[in-house]
Formats: sequence, C-alpha cells, structure tokens
Amino acid sequence: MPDPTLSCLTLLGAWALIGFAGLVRPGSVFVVGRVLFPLGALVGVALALVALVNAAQPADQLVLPLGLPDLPFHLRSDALSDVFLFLLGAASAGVSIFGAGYFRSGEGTAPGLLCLQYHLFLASMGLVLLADDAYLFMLTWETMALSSYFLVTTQHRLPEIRRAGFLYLLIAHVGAIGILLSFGVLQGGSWQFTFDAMRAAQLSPAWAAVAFLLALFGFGAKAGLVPLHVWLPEAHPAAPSPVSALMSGVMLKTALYGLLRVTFDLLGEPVWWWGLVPLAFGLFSAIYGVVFAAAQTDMKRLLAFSSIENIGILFTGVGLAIVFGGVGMRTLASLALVAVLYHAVNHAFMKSLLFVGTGSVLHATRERNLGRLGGLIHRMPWVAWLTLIGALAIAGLPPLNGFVSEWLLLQAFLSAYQVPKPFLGMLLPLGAALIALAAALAGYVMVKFYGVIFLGQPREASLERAHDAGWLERIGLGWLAAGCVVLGLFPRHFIDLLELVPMQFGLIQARTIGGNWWRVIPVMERQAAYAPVLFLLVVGLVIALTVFVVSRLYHVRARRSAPWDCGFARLDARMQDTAEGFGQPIRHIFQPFFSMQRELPTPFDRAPHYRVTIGERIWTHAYLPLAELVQRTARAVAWLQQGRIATYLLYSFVTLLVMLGLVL
Amino acid sequence: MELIVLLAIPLAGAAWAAVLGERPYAPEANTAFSFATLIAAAALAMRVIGEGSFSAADEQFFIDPFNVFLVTLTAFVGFTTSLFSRPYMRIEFEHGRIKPRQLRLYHSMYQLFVAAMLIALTSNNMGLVWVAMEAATLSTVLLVTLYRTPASLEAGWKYFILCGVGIAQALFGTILLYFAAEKVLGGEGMTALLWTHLNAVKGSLEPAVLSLAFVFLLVGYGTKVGLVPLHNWLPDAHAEGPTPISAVLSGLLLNVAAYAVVRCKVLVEGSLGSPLPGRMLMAFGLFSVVVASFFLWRQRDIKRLFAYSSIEHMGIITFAFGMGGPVANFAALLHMTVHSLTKSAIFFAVGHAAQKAGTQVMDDIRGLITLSPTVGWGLMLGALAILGLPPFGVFASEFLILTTAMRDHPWATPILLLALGVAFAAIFGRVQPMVFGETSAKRLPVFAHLGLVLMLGVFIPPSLAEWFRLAAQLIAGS
Amino acid sequence: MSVIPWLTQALEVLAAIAVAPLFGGWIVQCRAWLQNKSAPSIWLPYRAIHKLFHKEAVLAERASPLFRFAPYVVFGSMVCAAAIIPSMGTRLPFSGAADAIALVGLLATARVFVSLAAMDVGTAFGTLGARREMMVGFLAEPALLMVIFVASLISSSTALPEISDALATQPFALYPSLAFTAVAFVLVLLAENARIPVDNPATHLELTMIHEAMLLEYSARHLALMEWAAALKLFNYACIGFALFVPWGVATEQAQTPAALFASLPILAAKLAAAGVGLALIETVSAKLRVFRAPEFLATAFLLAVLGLLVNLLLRA
Amino acid sequence: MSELPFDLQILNALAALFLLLAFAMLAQRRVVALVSLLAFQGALLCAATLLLAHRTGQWHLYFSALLTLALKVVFLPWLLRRLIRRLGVYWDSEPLINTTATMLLGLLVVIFSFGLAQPIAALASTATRNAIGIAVAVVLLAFLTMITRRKAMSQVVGFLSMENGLFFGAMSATYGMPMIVELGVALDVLVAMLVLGVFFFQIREQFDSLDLHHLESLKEEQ
Repeated sequence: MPDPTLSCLTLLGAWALIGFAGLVRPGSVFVVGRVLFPLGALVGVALALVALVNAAQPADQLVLPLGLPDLPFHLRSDALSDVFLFLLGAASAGVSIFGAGYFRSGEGTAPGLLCLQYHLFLASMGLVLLADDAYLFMLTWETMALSSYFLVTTQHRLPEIRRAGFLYLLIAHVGAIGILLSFGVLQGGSWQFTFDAMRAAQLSPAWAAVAFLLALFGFGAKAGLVPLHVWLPEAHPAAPSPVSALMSGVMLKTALYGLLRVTFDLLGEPVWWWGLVPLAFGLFSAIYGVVFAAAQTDMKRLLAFSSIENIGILFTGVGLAIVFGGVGMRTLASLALVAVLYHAVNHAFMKSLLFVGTGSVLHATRERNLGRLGGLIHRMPWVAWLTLIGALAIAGLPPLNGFVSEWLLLQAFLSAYQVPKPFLGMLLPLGAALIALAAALAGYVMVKFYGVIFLGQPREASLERAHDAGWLERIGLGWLAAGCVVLGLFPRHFIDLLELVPMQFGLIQARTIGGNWWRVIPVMERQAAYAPVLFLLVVGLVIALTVFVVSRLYHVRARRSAPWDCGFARLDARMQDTAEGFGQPIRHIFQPFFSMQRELPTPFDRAPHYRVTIGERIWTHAYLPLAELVQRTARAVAWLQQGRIATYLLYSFVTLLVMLGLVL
Repeated sequence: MELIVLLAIPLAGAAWAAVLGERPYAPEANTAFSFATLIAAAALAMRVIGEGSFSAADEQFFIDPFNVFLVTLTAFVGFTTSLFSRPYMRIEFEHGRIKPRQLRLYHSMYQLFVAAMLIALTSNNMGLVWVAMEAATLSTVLLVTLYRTPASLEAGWKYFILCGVGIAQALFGTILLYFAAEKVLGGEGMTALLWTHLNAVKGSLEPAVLSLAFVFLLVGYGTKVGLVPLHNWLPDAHAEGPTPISAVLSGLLLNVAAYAVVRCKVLVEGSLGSPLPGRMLMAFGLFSVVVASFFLWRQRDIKRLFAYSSIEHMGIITFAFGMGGPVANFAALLHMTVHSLTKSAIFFAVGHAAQKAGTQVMDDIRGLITLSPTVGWGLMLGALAILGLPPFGVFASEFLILTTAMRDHPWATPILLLALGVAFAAIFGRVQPMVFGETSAKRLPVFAHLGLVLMLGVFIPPSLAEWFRLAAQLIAGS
Repeated sequence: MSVIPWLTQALEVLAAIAVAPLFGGWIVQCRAWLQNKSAPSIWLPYRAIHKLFHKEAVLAERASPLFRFAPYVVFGSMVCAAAIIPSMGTRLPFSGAADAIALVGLLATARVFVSLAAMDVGTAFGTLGARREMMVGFLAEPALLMVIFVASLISSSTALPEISDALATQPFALYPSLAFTAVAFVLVLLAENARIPVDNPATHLELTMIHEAMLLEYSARHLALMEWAAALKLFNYACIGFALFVPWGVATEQAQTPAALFASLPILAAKLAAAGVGLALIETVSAKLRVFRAPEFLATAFLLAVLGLLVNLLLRA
Repeated sequence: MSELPFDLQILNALAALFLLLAFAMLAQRRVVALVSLLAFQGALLCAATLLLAHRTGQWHLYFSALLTLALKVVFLPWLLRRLIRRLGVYWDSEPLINTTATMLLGLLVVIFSFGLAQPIAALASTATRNAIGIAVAVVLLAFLTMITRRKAMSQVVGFLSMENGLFFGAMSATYGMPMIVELGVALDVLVAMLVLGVFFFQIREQFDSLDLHHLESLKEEQ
C-alpha cells in the first residue's frame, strides 16, 4: 500500500503533466480531445478510487522541500480531504470525458491552452484539498481562482464575459484576503502557519469567533453565499459548459471544505452561536437562489442560481452541525454533517450533469436563451433522458440521490427542537420549513428548466436541425447520471465513508447511522428509515404489473393525430408558455426579491411587445454605491496632483517641516 | 578586483557610447557591455558568497550580502533591459521619433546610469553614495526628455528640480551625519563618512543630530524612492521617457534609493535606540500605498498606471523595512527583487504593446492577445503577478509582510489590505480589456523575468534564502 | 414472522386501488344531494375507466415517449404511496422502506411527471396547467411536510404508521397543535386534489382549470390511468388525514389480529363516507377562487401548519 | 559672545550676512540681481572657507575655497548671466505669494530652524556655535524662494543658493567634507548646471518662454 498522500499527489501531478502536454500540439483538437482529456478522466477515476482507499487509513502527512524557506509545503490526507478528493475525482472524470467530445477548435482559446488551464484547475483544486499549511493553501487557492478565471474568459471577445471574469476574480481575491486574515488569527501567536500549529493554538473565544467569521466571509465569497454571490450568475454562464460544471459542481465545494476544515479541524470546538450565522445566511441563500432561478430565462444562469440555492442548503447544514456540536448533541451534529457532505457530493454529480447537458444543447443549437429552445427530446434523446435524471435528482425526488441528502438534513432538523437554548428550539424547526420550501421550489424550477428546453414544440425552426451529443459526451453524461442513480439507491455504503469525517472531528466515536445495504436508519428504526431500493422495486413492480395487465386485458393500440388542445386548430409554438411565463407566478409571489423593469404594451400598439428585465436589489443597494465611493475618493486624491511644480515643492517643504517638528 | 571590473565596464561603455553611440551596431554593443557587467556582478556575488563581505579601495567600497544581491539584480535587469531596448529603440529610430544624436546620448547615458547605480550600491562612503545618486538622476534626466515633446520636457524639468531639491536635502543630512560622526571618529581621517565605521560606533553617535540628519536623508532619498507626497516627479518621468528607461527607473533606481534610506535607517536606529525612524518609514510607506492605490483608479495612460503601482510597491517595501525584524526585512528584500523583476517585465510588455497600438492611452489599446499573443500574455501575467496573485513571488513577499504586520501592527493590516484590494480592482480592470477583447486594429526578457518570479513564488533556492537572511540580519543590525 | 402484516399490506393496497374511484363517486353523490340535483350512478367512475381502457389511444404527433410513460409512473407512485399509508393496520412491512417525508417526495414525483407530460405536447393549455399545478405544488408540499412534522414531534417519528400508532394507542389527549394542522391539512388536500376552491373537478373547459388542463391531450388507457391515479391520490390524502387525526380503529402494533384487521375495514369505510360528506359540504358552501388567490390560500395553509408547530413546541402539546 | 576670538566673530558676521542675503533673494524679483546675489553668497562662502582654513590650517580647505571661488563666484554666475542674455529673461513676473507675506514666512522659518539647531549648537565643539541653525535657515529660505517663483531661471538660482547654504553649513559646522566628497559634489553641481543649460534651450525652443505655467499640463484630470 503506497503512501496515501504521495499517491494523491502523483495523480495531481499527472493532471498537471497532461495539461502541459496540451502545449505540445496546441492546435490539434485530436490530441487534446481524443487523448489528453480521456487520460485526464482516467486520472480522475483513479483519484476517486485512491481517495476511497485512503479514507479508511489514518491521517498521513508529507512535507515537500518547496515553499517559503521557513515554511515548506505541508500536505495531509485525512478523511475530510479524502471525501472531497473523491468528489473531485469522480465528478471531474465525467466532466473530462464529456469535455473530450465537447471542446472544438476555433472557439476562443486554443485547445492546447484550454487543456493546460483545465488540468491546472483540476490539479490546484486537488492541492487545495491536500494543503496542510496556510501558505500552500492560499497559493493553490488563488491558483485555482486564476486558472478558472482564464477558463471563464475563454470567449474573451464578448464584453459581458470579460465583465464576468473581472467580477469573478475580484470577489475571489477579496474572499482570499478574508481567508488570509482568518489564518493570521488562527495561528494564535505561534506564528507557525502550518495547520498543525493552528490545531495546537489556544485562541481566546473572541479571537476564535473572529477567525470563524473571517473564514465564513472568505469561503462564503467563493461559494457564492448571498450577498457575496453576484459573481456566480455572471461567471457560470460565461464559461464553457464543462468548466461551468466543474466550477459549480466541484470548485464551490472546495469552499465548503475550507469552512469545515477551519471550523471543525483547526478551531477544534466550535461555539453553538457561530452556527446561527451560516444557518441564517444559508437559509436566505437557499430561498433567494431558487426564487431567482425560477425567474431566469438563460438556462445556464438558471443553473447558476440553483447552485446558489444548493450552497445555501449546504451552509445551513454546516450551521446546524455547529449548533448541535456546540450544545453537545454530537450524534445529531454528525448526522447534519453527513447530510451536508452527502449533499455536496450529490450536487457535484447533479449539477455537473445538468451543466454538461446544457453544454450539448448549446452546441447543438448555439442557443442559451430558453425562449428559443424547446422540443429537443425528439432531436437529442440521449441528452434529454440523461438530463432528466439530473433534473429529477436535483428536484429532490426519490429514489434519486438529491432526496437522500435532503431527507437526512430534514431528519437532523426534526430533532432540533431538543436544543436546550431559548428560542432556538423553536426557531430551528422553522428552518426545516424553509428547506422544504426551497426543495419544493427547486421542483418548480426543474420542471421549468426541463419542460421548456426539451419538451413542447421547438420555438425556433433551426431547432429541427439540432443533433444529438457525440459518443464521448454521452459517456460523460452517462457517468454522471449513473452517479446520481447509484448514490440515490445505495446510500448506506457511502454514508459509511462520510461518517469517517465526524469521527475524525471527534464528534462521534463509532458509527451512529444504522441500517444495512438496502436501507438507512439515521437515528433509530422506529423514528425513521428509508430504503430506496425497495422503494424503486415497488414502484417499478406496480408499473410493470399495470403495463402487463393493461396489455393483457385490453390492447395497446395507439394512433397519432394533431394535438386536440380543446379543438383549437391553429396551434403554434408561440402559444406555449415561455420561460418568463412559466416564472410569472414566482415573480408574482416573491415580488420584494426582485427589482423589475417592465415594458407593457398598450392596447393600441400596432406591434405590441413586452419586455421585462429582472435585476437584483443587492447590486443597486450595495455594490454600486461601494464602487461610487471608491471613485469619489480617487477623485479627491487625484486633486493632489495638480501639475504645478511650486505646489510639489511646497509638499516637500511642508513634509520636511512637519518631520523636523516631529524630531524637535 | 571584480569590483573594479564591475564599475569599469559600464563607465567604459558610457565613454565608448558617447563617441560611437549612434553606429548601427551600437545596440548590440550596449547589450554586450551590460552582459559583461552582469558577468562581473555574478563573479562578485560568487566571491561574497564564498568569503563573506569585504571592502576595497581603502574602505571606500564595501560589499556585503545586502548590497551584492542588489548589485546582481541591477546588473541582471540592466542586461535584460538592454536586450529589450534593442528592438524597441530600433523601432523608435525607424519611426523617426529619435535622431542619431539622441541614440548616442541614450546609449552613453544608459551605461552611465548603470555605473552610477552600481557605485551608489557598492560605495561605503555616505558622501559618495550621495554623489552617485545625484549622478544617476542627472544621467536619466536627459533620457526622460529624449523625445523633446513638450510633455517630456515638462516631465524632465519636474524630475530634475524635485529630485535635485530632494537630493540637496539628502546632502544636508549627510553633512549632519558627518558632523555627528567626526565627534566620534575625528574629522581628519577619511573614516568619518564610512558606513562600516559609522555602523561600528553608531551607539555613541549624538542622537539629536542623527535624528535631524535622518529627517533630511529620508526626505531627500525618499523623494527618489517616490514616497507620497514626495512622489510627484515619478509618474510624469515614467510616462514620458522611453519605455526602457521607465523599466530601469522603476525596477532599479527606486530600489537603490530605498537601499540608501535603509542604510541610513540602520545607523540612526542604532544611535537613537528608539523605533522612531522605523515608525517614520512605516508611516510613509502606508501613506504611499493607500494614496497610490487610489491614484490608480483614474489613470488613462498605461505607463502612468504602472508608475503609480511602483509607488504603491515602494510603499509596501518601505513599510516592511520600517517594521524591521528579520522576517519583515527578509520579506522586504524579497519584495524588492520580485517587484523589480516583475515591474520591468511589465514595462517591457507595455513598451511593445504601446508600439503595437501606437498609443499609450489605455482606452485605445484593445485585444493585444489577438494582436500579439506573447505581448498579451506577458502583460496579463505580469499584471496578475504584480497584483500579488499566486503562484507568483509577489504573493510570497506580501504574505510574509502581511502576516508580520498582523503580528506587530494589527491596526495597519486592514489599511494595507484595503489598499491592495483597491489597487487590484483598478489595475486588473484596466489591463483585462487591453489584453482581451476584439482588436480595433520575440520577447524573451518578459518571460525570463516572469519565470524567475514564478519560481520565487513556489520555491526560493536555499542559497538565495540564506543570502536574504544574512542581509536581513545585517539590516536588523544584529 | 407472522403473515398478518403482509396480509394487511396487501389488503390496504388492493382496497385502495379498488375503492378509490368509488370514493370519488361517493363525493359526487353527496354533492348532488346537497345541491339537490339528481346524481349520476355511484359506479360511474368505474364505467368511465373501463370504457377508456377499451378505446384506442390517440396521441399528438409531437408526443414523446415521456408522454406515454408518465401515466404509468404516476399510477405506480400513487399505489406505492397507498402502501405506505396505514389505513387499516399500522404494522406494515413496507413502512420501513419509506417514511412520511419519502411519501411527500413520492407525491412530488407524481406531480412533476404529470406536469412534464402536460408540457410535452406543447399546447397552450398544457403548459398553463403545468405551471399552475407546480405553483400549487410548491406551496402545498412544505405545508404538508409541516403538518407531518407536528405529528412527528408528538410521536417522535416520521414513519407514518408509527405516528398513527402512537396517536391511536396513547391515552386520549387534546392537541391544540393538531387542531391547527388539521385545518392546514384540509386546505392542502383541497388544493392538491384539484377541488373547489382551488380548482373545479366538475368541469372540463374553464380558463381557470388546473388538473383538467394537464390531461387534455390524454385519451384512452393513459387518461384512464391518470384519472385512476387522481382518484387514488384523493383516497391517499384522505387516509393520511385519518392516520394523523383520527387514527382510532386501525389495527395497532400490539393488537394486530385478523379480527382487528377486519374490524378496521368498516371503520375505514365509515371514515371515508364521513370524509366524502365533509368534502362535498365544503365544495358546496365555498366558491371557487381566482387562480391568483390560490397562493394566498395555500400560504394560509402553510402558516397554519407552522403555527401548529410553534404551538406544539410552546405547549409541548 | 565677546569672549570669542576675533576671526570667529568675523565668521559669525559672515554667517549673519549669509542669512541676510538669503532674505534678499527671497525678496528680489529681478533675475539678474538674483544672480549677483548668488555670486555674492558664493563669495561669502569662499571667504568663510579661507578664514577657517587659516584658522585650522587644513590644506584641503584652501583647495575647496579655490573650488568655490572658481565654481560659485565666477563660473556659474557667468553661465547664468549668459543664459539670461541669450534667453532674454530679465524679470520674474509677480511671485505666487506677495513679498511681505513671504518675508513673514521666512522669519518664522528662521525662528523654527534656530530652535531646531539649539540642542546641536549646544554640543558643537567647533568654533561656530550657531552655524548649523543658520545653514538650516538658509536652506529652508532657499526652498521658500523656489516655491514662490514663476520663472524657471529664478527657481534654479534658488536651487543654487540652497547648495550654498548646505556648503556653508558643512564648512562652518565640520570644516568641510572629505575631499573626495567635495570634489564629487562640485562635479555634480557643475554637471547639473550644464544639463540645465541644455534644458533651458530645449524649453525655450518648445514654449519660447521660460515661464513655468507652460509646465503644468501633466496632472490628474479632475
């Protein structure tokens, strides 16, 4: 059995090598697409397996002779990092194999360069997960941001994409500053920036809280927690779909990883009230994200907002875990934690699947606007059916994987009334209500997403020429979809892996989530249990039986004819709901969330047209004023530079006098 | 021996160029001289690493780890810049923006400038340091006005007057230093201005005089470092001169000035035994960082933009030296190195970019990456590096500086971070559209520098680290 | 292991499938009486389904496989739901497979498939219906969850059989929280089953229709399955209501004897009859809401449920 | 200070005169006159150097006196006068701050610098006790002169008088700097002046005037 950390490191190195190999023949789509990306996918699979093996083993450290003179690179592979490495490897494998078929030449950056950026992105994410000292962490963290920035700006000719990239890198940088400060506090006077030193450091409660909040800010900015989310709906649509898939599916999770690492590992014993902050922001983000997703008309923006929702759910779970841990209900804390990790992995698969699905649609139709899509299930059945799995999963429907994690989280929430704190016991269950609301809304969003893109009549004539995905892309989609199904049907085994994390954090000594291969029992049997396999079996059985009976007793004749539609003859594509139309009830109900400019036609318009632009209030109320402030300061400062040499001499003169006065 | 060679080569180059500087092979010769200088510097460095610090010419010159690394850096950047200036100046020449005479002037002054800086760095005599600094100024003044445009003349004039006045203050500071020193060392011998001797007896120097002297020295050399509010000459001079000159001004001259300030600070701190000088440096540095970062926001001219960014980084370095202590000094030295490498690389890229686009106005420069990928990537990576994004070395030094600041002066950290954030938004917001986007219409040095910076970010060679450490201790005065 | 639980399970499912249309018919009867009209035969639903099965299915040209597949999924999940709900006995082998939350998820699956199928052909009415259905759904679903949470707080379990068992066996106590949630549940039931005031089951062509609008393109066996599934849904909801609020009479954990089991049959029938009358009454006295008002209606339900939760946490009752 | 030996009294007198000249330059608006004042300053400097050389008998002081004479009394004034004639700038226009205000400022500056020099003068072992104070004062006054002038030429003169002040300080406080430094400094000043000459002509041919308001275009747009 090779050294765990080293084996992971080698695989990451392999990724980097593959990336640089792309520069050998940068122009050749064949080399990049047919050789390098599949190789990258293989490495991903290998990484996932290695991580699975390593998770069971004790934490293992490695020091490289690189880095700062008195702070060489420390690496460490423990349960937490292994879970996320598994996530990275498994999800990226699917995305890479998809990307192998997806990337064509002639689109912005040359394939070879793209290959380099893509694999450096992967490798840096892996290193973030392995890093065991602040410097390496920050280094890889920012490298991750940088490489993804270049990937986002692949189509840099479009100004809005440049804007997106700028916004993304800026907020990433600000967040990184927060993280850096957090580390600065965490070292707690030892001025050793290895994580070991931070684990050992004894912080006063106040400073610990500061460190936690700083970390929450920094990682929240990366994860796209409202109100730091503004970059996300810009950057995700801008990037090529496989990249969006990685960013949304994997990169956001590294932020979650960081938060968990800091909170439970470096800070050690979290205080209960810390949890309320991520809880509150998480719940808000969940609702906010899904509501805005429902209002979107660009399919990738829609998915981006849905990512914000899921990030919200994740942070809610983290907050819940912290609260439970803080008040000493460790079993429940570990339950919440497992739910969070499970959802993280689920989301990696579901969201990557959906994003690459939109990628195929984009390639087939050159169209991102939902208003110009529709009926693709006939033209591209593979994409349609595989994407359906992702859509159902992310809508949290049993027996797919999305349901499992939300179910576990709700189970944890249900026990929250026992928290021995005034009000909390009463307020936390309301959180469950909000999560339920978010889940239901997600269902709404996904019906809109899927129905408008794949069902109904094509809204543009050009869609009739849409072609289905190539075989490599199908493999990618299939892999991810399979992940959704397997994770949904056999949660127990995976939970075994996840439970290593709370054990590593010392929340629990032994596994607490019971059950066997076909069912999960979170707390105790009579309270709740869930057996997806059985579930699917029964439904499937009934369906099969029904089909059988119907066909036996009656017949299965069917004939085609024009749709009836209440006898209306001249039915055309424009009569079905547009994306706007489908989102209308949400806009109606959640009015206060939006800042809308509407152009309504008057009854007398010859050519009536209707336009609505949906903005976020956060922009107008927080971000723009900030920029304005900086501008004003800059203008004030610029006044110093008046061009008159006498003035400049005066400056020196006064400076001289002042300083002389100082030493006088 | 190496020392004499080191100083002789550029002087000879200057003399030669003064006569034959406009010959067609002049640029190559210029490069050759710079390369020879680099070799000599390397030899010198080898020797210092081998035998430790030594002094020469009855102690008028003195080499220790601190200045020898700056010497090497200077020689290196001087060499790469000469490489860059070869094609650059040729194009300028072909566009008829400069005449043979000016080319001659350019080459001779270039060599003279390098020589002056080397003397300033290696000299042990504070008076001589002053003389060399002044010489460096004078040799560049005429280069700033090389194009004879009104703007360039104005810039040159401001440069001349402000730095002249500043340097005069420095001279007065030096006099006061001497005045204090001769009490201890006696005026007759030449030793009273020798830094080594001063350093030896700094404890017994008269505090009142030294504090006074330090004020004058700081204001004087600080003007050349470009500390706000003494910086006003800097953006103009950078923007109007030929780009190679901007590169060496930003990359080298500022360093040398900072070096002088630090030398003085060591003495004064030793004599006062109070943190006052350090505090002054920190105040200047912080002020410069903040103000410069806001200046960045309103720039139109690409070279002005990066000139202000130089001010910002000089502020950071000054701040770090002000904090003192081995780590901070180490970080400051590292920052000096990476800054001069990165910034000169950026100016190389900017030079090519401006020549390609035919303008220095940023709004008119678009889509470099399609116009010329190497320039585009060079500018983009350089900008990202200077903004302190990993894995580039600037991040390493800023990481050290910030963490030290967090420990020793927590109040300063938020200010620094604010400034860095503002600067990031400003510079990156300008650079991105220039590099990317739709255009409306062999560069080794850039990537050589960036490569080095990249390496320093991930891995600092032990020898270099040791070197820095020695220097840091030296400055820390232990 | 005894055969009784399996018997119960089988009996429940079969009963559900068999009785569901009848229940629908019964409600129509009651409503006719209340509005003193002459009622159609109570067996009409069966005849309708039978007839539909005989017919030849007519599909729109654009209909995709999903359109043909959906009815089976919906029907299947409704049957599966029926298997989770303890309508006669609380000791069900299948209850270990899925708790109340899973039940809600199952209903959601059915809803999503109906809506997707409705959007498949791409008619104006179809998408309109789908949109409205989802709108109703996303408000009703959390409300239903809240209702279940309250009950599960009382019985500290989310498995429906456990809940009703606990409620049925423990000494009778007044639960103000349950009162709130009961009201909320009724509202959800009305909304989810396309009853007045949210939708009108008695109409086929109305601009404000929801459920019917989604089925417009269906015919023959598919329509039959859809209708049957709808009936099953109503039946299931009714049974959920019984399990939560009037659990008495079901064969409980301790006393799950064949006698108890068979005793529970007439009791269930009685409950259903009463429920039918109640529904008919509501539908008679209340007028249909405008669709825009539906969210407020459901928000009320959600609020009541949450209120119930708070009351429960406050009074621990 | 009556107990001072006679030559030192002379030195003090020279110092006072030096200060007076600085004031005069602050007030003077005719460029030619400024230059002659500058020359006079140089002469004083030279005299003081000779005096000290005689008193201490350090040979290098004689040398530097010679240097001063050659450079600051003869050459530079000649150069400047020539430039003035060639460029035809005789008058400086109205100073930025009116003269009386400037003088008051100057007074404050002098007080300040004397106060500054107190502790140093207290420990000065050299014959000249308050020379430093005067030197500081002269430097700052010259600074003030530069700030208040509009014409490039007068600014340069101010600059040179600043240098004179420095040298006077060096001389009286420390009996002059080491030779090598003196040489270097002198060389620099010389070169600076030559550069200036070039400059003037360049500026002239650009703006056909030496008025500084032509040189105020490089600034941050508001």
